[in-house]
Amino acid sequence: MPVIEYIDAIRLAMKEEMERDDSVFVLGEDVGLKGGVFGTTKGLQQQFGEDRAIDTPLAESAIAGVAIGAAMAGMRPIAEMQYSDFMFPAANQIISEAAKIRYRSNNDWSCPVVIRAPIGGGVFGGLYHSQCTESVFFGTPGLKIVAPATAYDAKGLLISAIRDPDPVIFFENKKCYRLVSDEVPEGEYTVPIGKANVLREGTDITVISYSMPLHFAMQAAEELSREEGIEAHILDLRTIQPLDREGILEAAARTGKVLIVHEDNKTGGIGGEVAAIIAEELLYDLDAPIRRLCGPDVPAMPYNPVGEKMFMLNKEKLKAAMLELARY
Amino acid sequence: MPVIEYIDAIRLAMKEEMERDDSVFVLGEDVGLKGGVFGTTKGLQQQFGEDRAIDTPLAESAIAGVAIGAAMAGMRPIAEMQYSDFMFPAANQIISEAAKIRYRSNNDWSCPVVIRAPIGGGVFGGLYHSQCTESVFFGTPGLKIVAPATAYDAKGLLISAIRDPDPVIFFENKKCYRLVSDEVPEGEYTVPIGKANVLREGTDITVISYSMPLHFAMQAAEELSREEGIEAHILDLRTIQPLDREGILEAAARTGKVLIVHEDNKTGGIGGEVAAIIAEELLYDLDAPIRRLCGPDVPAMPYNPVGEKMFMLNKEKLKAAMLELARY
Amino acid sequence: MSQKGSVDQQARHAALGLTDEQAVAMYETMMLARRFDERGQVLQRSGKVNFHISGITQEPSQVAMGFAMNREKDWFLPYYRDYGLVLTIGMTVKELMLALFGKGEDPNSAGRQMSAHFGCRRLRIATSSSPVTTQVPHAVGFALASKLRGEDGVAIVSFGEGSSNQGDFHEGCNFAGVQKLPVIFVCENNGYAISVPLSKQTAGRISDRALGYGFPGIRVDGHDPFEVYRVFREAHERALAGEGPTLIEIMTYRVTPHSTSDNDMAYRTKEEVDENRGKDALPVFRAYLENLGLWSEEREQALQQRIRKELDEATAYAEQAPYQAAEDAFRYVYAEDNGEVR
Amino acid sequence: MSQKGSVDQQARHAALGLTDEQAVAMYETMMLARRFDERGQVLQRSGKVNFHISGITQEPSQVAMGFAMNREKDWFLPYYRDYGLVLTIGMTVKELMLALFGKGEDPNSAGRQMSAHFGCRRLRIATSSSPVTTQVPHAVGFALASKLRGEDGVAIVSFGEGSSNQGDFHEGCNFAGVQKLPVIFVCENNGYAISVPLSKQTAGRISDRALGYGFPGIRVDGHDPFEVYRVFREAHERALAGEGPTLIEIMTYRVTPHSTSDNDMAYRTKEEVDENRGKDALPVFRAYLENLGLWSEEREQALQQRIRKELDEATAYAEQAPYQAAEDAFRYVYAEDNGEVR
Ligand SMILES: Cc1ncc(C[n+]2csc(CCOP(=O)(O)OP(=O)(O)O)c2C)c(N)n1
Ligand SMILES: Cc1ncc(C[n+]2csc(CCOP(=O)(O)OP(=O)(O)O)c2C)c(N)n1
Ligand SMILES: [Mg+2]
Ligand SMILES: [Mg+2]
Repeated sequence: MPVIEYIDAIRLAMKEEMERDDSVFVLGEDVGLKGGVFGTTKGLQQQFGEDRAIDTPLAESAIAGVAIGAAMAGMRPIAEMQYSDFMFPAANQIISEAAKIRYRSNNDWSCPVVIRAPIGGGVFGGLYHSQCTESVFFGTPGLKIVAPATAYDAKGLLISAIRDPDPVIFFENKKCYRLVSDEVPEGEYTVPIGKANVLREGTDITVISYSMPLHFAMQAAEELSREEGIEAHILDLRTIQPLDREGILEAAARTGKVLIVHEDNKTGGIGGEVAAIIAEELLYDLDAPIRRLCGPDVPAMPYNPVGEKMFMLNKEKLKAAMLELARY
Repeated sequence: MPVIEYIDAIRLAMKEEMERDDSVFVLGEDVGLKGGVFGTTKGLQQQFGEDRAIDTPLAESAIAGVAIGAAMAGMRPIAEMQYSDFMFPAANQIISEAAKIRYRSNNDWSCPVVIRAPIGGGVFGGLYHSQCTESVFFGTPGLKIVAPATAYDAKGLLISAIRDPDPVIFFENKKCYRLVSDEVPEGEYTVPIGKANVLREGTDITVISYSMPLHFAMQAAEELSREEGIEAHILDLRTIQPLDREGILEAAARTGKVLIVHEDNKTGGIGGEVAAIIAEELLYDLDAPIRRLCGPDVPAMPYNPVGEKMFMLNKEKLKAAMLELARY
Repeated sequence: MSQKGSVDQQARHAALGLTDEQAVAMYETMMLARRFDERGQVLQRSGKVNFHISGITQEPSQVAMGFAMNREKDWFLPYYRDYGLVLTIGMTVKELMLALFGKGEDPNSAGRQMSAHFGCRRLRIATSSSPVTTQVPHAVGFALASKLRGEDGVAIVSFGEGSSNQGDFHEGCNFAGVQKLPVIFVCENNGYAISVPLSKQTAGRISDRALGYGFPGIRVDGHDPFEVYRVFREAHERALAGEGPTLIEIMTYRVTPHSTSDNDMAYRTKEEVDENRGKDALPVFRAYLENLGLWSEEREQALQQRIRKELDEATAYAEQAPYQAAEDAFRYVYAEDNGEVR
Repeated sequence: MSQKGSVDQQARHAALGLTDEQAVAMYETMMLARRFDERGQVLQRSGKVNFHISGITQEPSQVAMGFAMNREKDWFLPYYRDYGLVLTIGMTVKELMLALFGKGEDPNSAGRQMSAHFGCRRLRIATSSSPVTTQVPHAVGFALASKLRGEDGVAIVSFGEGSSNQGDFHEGCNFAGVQKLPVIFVCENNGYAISVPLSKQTAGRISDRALGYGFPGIRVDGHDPFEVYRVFREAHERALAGEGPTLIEIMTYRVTPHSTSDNDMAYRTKEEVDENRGKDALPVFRAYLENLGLWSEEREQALQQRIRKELDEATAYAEQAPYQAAEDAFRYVYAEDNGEVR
């Protein structure tokens, strides 16, 4: 199987779905001629024309809102938000509209839109090009939210998202774009939305995470195994909403010691819900308090390297937290 | 001490602060001549003129954004969102701007704005006049969020919010407006932001909540005491952000059995974070799994009475959950 | 609509390509909308329903715009006062009544939403919400879908003048202008947004805004339904010809309080309301038909009887109809047959 | 700016009420902005800084608008290309350089934000963010504060033509129109929003949008700084006279890639860029001063030397200056002396 970059996996998913289904199209700022500011949509306008890779005006509420209208009309739009930091102007369209269309119409209408938005820092993007905005949209029933960590999942989940009959927010991690490469089958396959995935089997501690930090967790786990004989069990949530409750409980029960990790700031993040689910269902199986390792509760990541490092997770921070939990 | 309605407590806080400080003014849809769709700002335009009780165009992003600009210029604006359901168009101004102004300018600028928004259902308002939207804004560092349950707290917290040097979202419960009355001192006093309040002392179970559902909890607690001899300890968070960690841990430790209650839907709600804090700090003091009783995970509350009842909390639902926990 | 000689008047609807039957049908629909609306108010006052929001005196233009559209091919995104429009394009009084009572059989939302939140796939009416103006970009999306699929459907979307000050108006109009999409933006300017008068909503003219998006903006007198029909026909033709969007501002007046929850005497005078009620286009339309011999007192009485019967039956039906069951209120958060690959 | 006879030309700046010294100072500031900007590009290419965003060829109008404002009383909400404006109203090259390097002493954000995110209370420059157009309602809020306090400060806010398609542009302009607030909305129309050309941003003219808000909209040639100065003076006078807002669209062209992260050859041609670079107003401005005997080759050389020295010193200083300490990065989420009652 060819090894490809995470960003190419995303691009290929769009390209192949656009080839398969005429109703799939992409729209967003700079997604056409330029192929996106990261290059994610490169070549799509050349292959499919201006109508199916639409350079829109600089207006996120319209990007989302027009995509929602087109989705109601039976199309399968993929709306790109240039950075997840810039999707708040579209919050009303996403939360009040996309999420509620099926419910409020009692299943008469649906809104099969995909909203792609890059999350994550470590790219010297400062306060407004680094944010993880998933917690703002998390907890809005009617939305599905995915956040892949690998190229394989990125392609498979994006294809699932495009085919999904409901709105899916696809949070791709910009730090993964070119840093993460793995084996990706040529052609079509899907990764199911709503299913977590065990990345590593272990018996000492359980790490639950999603997106980029999983790579730090995997590296730290290898080192801890080699150096300390500590075996971490690592669960990739992959889908943030709906959460895979069973997958979470199984992984937590496996070791009885849980560390939840995400780059989004701690308070109000996905980790709180994951911890609450475990505290609700598995209290007596725990051998340690449920820990969370997350971004600090500051408004966003500073631009300067010292501030960025303070905010970002990395292998060392993961390793220290995992070791501490293992020793608890 | 006079007993007044919750809505009057809110109105009086604004009126008295406007009398005290020329820089305080209110703006929003219908807040002027009409005095607000609920009557919350009644009389303010008559007393303070059109410039200090401003009927704005129908545009929430401008209401928030103009208020933010005026706050940066040194004013103390109170921006009213007609329903919290309609504050999403202002999400970008609130999350990207108000919350980050002090941090991004390294303390050079500040944004002392208050954003008032009515939450809650049970008023036959249907999907878009009943929502609890606090979880969308919760977890955004830089914002403070309060949600009073009593007239006393409503007045005292609103005065604190107006005087606070940072942006405060004031979630008032529209069901409380005229259903809740209690003793409120005449004239000025404050209730501190960030401090929870024990509404009822008890030894068997701990209920942690905020806003309207506390009244159901109090009623249920009285009945459980009378009928079953079960004594509930009830904590009113009052401030949702920053959460009063100490207050939460103390209340949880008091009984070792915790029920968290809110009307906002369960997944991704404040309750998840509260549970996570307890699971992080108090695991070994718990005698039962941490329970949550919340709105169901559907997009919003239906209009018809059957659907509304299905969604809404009430004394019976609280009582059943409290009893079950006590018997655990 | 001015009273001219009958020859001129004949010229009016005929000159617009409307048959006599269509002119009569327009009148009947306006009256149906009026009577439904009045019934809604009565039902609310008598405590049978919780809420009603009225479009009274806005119906003549709503019906005119409905007649200018193609019910088989176009997409409709009406706003909450558009009873005249939705009745024109096929929603029944019974359906509206089910929505008013919030009953399970209501095709708009099964009673999940407040009434007047229109939506019905069968009638090509997109589901609508309460936050105003969100439907404007949706309409642009429907028009874009038409264009991408090479279909000749036009999207029509309406909203109040207050709502035209939301960002979504601007973003939606501008997007449609760039893509030259087949969409008609309709501002029903009734002078108030709840209590806030036009002068506090904007210092400009809504119709003038089209200029900044590169397409025509037209202001039309809502008391002249034939003129309303004419500008909509033209806009529809422009849309089909690939010439892009049109913004139409219909000048009207809200004679009722904002909704049954509002007391309008807190912010305007009875004199102002009465004066505007006097401009009602409905009796003028009837007189126009009568002058032409297309209508008579007998036909009027028959119509009123028919409508009353329809309303009575619909009311009785809706009143006894069941609410959606509690367990069903949990359904349709997501598609129920949602497999992994479809 | 056309080359006319020297008498005419003298008439130009003098006729606008600008002294010779002011005209010369305008030129010097334009040149300072240009050289700073070029240095920013060099520093990025050489890997000394991560990022730079350029305003090259937009500076002449930025300086002109700065000269039309009152630095003591007005409020400034510039956007990221406005080096010319912020240098005119008092930001120093050293401060800009500290921001470019993201150092702790940077008054804009202590290196928390990317460079070109201007903000400085001392200079009455409001703090700005990256999401475009949010500053437009803020400016309206500053103007409202002026009005409420009876002060005679005017708010000026700039943004690109792409950004003018955001809802916040519409909502902010409309609010200011209703309240007749002292605010000047400035669209620096440089033809591109990253890769998206004007024709895909809007089918209308930005300046025409003012009509729909009830205030004047003016399009002005950005290659003619005196004309820019004139329209801003007029707008400023209107604002102070209580006549409300003005929208000014400055026609210019972005000769650099969007930022150092962009490769513009993916979406436009070198020919197009070169042609526009040829329209640069800076050498024309110099020739104007020389024709009048207000400038000379010697003064030019002295200026260039002074600027180079200032830039070198600022670069050296900023390069060695410390970053904000890691523990300080947690500060100022909220006010630190936040008591309960203040
Ligand atoms: C985003 C949003 N804000 C506020 C409201 C509350 N609201 C409902 S209707 C209305 C006034 C609408 O006025 P206009 O657009 O002129 O339409 P009209 O009701 O006059 O027909 C308001 C403020 C809402 N529904 N949505
Ligand atoms: C809300 C938002 N969406 C997207 C971006 C990314 N972005 C930064 S600058 C820019 C283009 C701005 O174009 P324009 O307004 O014309 O200003 P110019 O850069 O041309 O001066 C874009 C899309 C952003 N900063 N904010
Ligand atoms: Mg209106
Ligand atoms: Mg531009």
